[in-house]
Amino acid sequence: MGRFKYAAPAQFYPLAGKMAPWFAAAAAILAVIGLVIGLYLAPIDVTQKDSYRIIFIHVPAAWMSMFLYVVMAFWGALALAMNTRLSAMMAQSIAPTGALMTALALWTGAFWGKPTWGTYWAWDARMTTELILLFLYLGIIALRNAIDDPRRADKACGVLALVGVVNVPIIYMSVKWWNTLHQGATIKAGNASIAAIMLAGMLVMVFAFWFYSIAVTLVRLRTIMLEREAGTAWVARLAETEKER
Amino acid sequence: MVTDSSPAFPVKEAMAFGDGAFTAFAWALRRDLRLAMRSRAELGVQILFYIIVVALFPLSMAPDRELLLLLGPGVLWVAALLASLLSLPRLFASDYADGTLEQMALSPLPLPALILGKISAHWLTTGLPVVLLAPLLSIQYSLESEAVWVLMAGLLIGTPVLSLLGAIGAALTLGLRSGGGSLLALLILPLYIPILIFGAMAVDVARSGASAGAQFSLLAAGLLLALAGAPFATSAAVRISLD
Amino acid sequence: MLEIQNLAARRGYVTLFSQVSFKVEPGEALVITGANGTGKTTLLRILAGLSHPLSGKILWQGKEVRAFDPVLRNNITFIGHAASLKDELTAEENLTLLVKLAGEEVTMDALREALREVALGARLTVPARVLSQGQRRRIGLARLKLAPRPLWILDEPVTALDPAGIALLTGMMAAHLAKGGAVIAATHQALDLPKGAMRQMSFQ
Amino acid sequence: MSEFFAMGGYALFIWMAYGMVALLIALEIIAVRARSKRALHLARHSDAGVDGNGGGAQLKEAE
Repeated sequence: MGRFKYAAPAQFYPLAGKMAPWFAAAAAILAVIGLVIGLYLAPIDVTQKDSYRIIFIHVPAAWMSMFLYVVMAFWGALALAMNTRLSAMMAQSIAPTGALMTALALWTGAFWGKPTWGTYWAWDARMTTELILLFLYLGIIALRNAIDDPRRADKACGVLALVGVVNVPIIYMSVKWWNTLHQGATIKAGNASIAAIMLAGMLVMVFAFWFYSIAVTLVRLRTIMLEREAGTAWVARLAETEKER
Repeated sequence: MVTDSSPAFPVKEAMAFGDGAFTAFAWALRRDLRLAMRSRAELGVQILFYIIVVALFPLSMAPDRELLLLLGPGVLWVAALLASLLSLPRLFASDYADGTLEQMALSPLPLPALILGKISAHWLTTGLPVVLLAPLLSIQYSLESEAVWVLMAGLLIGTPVLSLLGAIGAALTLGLRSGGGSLLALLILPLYIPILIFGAMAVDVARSGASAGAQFSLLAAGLLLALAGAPFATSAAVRISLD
Repeated sequence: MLEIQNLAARRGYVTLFSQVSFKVEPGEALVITGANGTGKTTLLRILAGLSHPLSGKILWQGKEVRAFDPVLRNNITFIGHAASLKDELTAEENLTLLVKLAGEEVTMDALREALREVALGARLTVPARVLSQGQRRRIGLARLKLAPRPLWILDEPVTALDPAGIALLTGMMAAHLAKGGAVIAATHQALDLPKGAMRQMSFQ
Repeated sequence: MSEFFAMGGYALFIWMAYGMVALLIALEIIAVRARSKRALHLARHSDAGVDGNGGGAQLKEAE
């Protein structure tokens, strides 16, 4: 078990380096296709006309914000249970992108809400949970920066992410219950029947966002490895080879 | 050389999971209550904080009855959250500083039980006063009497959850220099939101004549979940902070 | 009793020590010296099960153990730099708490007797904050007496003790070793323990 | 082309949304690349510890 702990970062560094460009390229291609479909090909919606086109970035960002939080909690749990540094670094590299996706979901949701509901913020159950999720992300990033020793930071953020992942569904339920009690069912923004082309556009964009997240997380992971393992031999060797290129 | 098994020391096999638990709980509860009594002034300050925060809100708006009635439960609940949050560093900070927390983590007694004892002492000294003061402070918001009972019941079930969840945050942020207080608030307040929602909602529902049974059962479920999980999460966090 | 194999530890980004291996048998005292910052305290905290090593194994009676293992918590008394006392409580209350925390039941008489033996007889009911550093350390010695454990791990046990205190400590250690106990201590002052029983190691 | 940008009168909302997504993603890419360059530079000139798992002091028997 001891060997595995050391080898993992050194072995995974070049592997991540190879994978990242492929994911980035795939994300770029899919994004272009998605934008063409979303902004150009897809017909206007019967009730919302063109304003619904924001769905092509709002939904992918919202899904990614939730998905990345669960993935981060998973890697954090693995780091806690197995005491492996690689999974802890993986969790650390996901947090900023997850927070970014949450912020994008909120921003795009607001600009979609204005033409549809007449206000930028409507305390809708999903949007409120998204806001609380942003606080959870920022809490983990703040805790990470507040702790100097990287190993303690890994474990502390692992525990916090696990506590958070248990609470996200509870928060969503409570906000939904609270929302329906006080406001009655708000009109569902996306309940217009989704035409096939629109669904295709959205799915393409979801994959684009997903591949983008993987690419940027892998690059950040390599950076974190360099920062953490600055003293080790494999990093010193690598620094030499990097210089020639 | 002396033989390997040293007769002079009673061979203590590792304690079975449960049996040390009650002694640990009682040890921590009695100890923390005695410590709290020794620094009574500090307790007084925190309760005064709760009273002042509750009194501030009416001053921020026109004191008409209808508005205050609507606002009362929410204000009392938010003030309870802040009072609990304010007193959380006290839970571990001094034990961490003087080395007693280290001895607790190294004790054969189970750490989660010790922590549950400390959390209970924290609730008795901060949560319970909030519950007992609620009727007095509700007068400022002219809440009807049965609404006050529902508010108190909600606080009685909800405030222990605040202490339990808060303990996790307090343990995670042990010994951190940068803004320990505000970091703790950022970490823990999102987790308090369901308790705030159901607690305040219970009073609204009760005032509109319906029964707040659903809200109470959810608060109770939250309490059970927190009781089952928080002591273990906190002891893991304490061990991480001591590393 | 306790064996260490190829232990390495890291503080933040710097590796403090590595390839540390040794054994401690009943009746033996291992004294660890070394300049400040070489990792003595970190090593002792790992041995006591308070912290995880970067790599390496710790064996208790031949069985591998991890940090906070119940076996370690039942058989080791660890006294760190801090005297682990509450300032608001009296010497008597503090000692009662520490002994109960160690899972021992002790009568008040035995407790007062132990306090007298460490020359704290007159200081029973005064808050610990009033006691001097040396007196606070002596409460730790009384605890060693009242909660016997096979292995003592002491970090700079001699600090703040006056000559009488040091004599008391070394006397207790000698008795402990004679009974088949073991001691691991990090210190700078020389401890006059029976030559045969003491081994010294230092960080270079 | 201009009616494409008009987006049926919702130009403000659509381009504010899409614009922010493009902006933040661009910023994140720039930030990650900058951090990566700095980390690489740091690695090349770092003297933190000799070898990650072999460095540090040794414990020697001193008679």
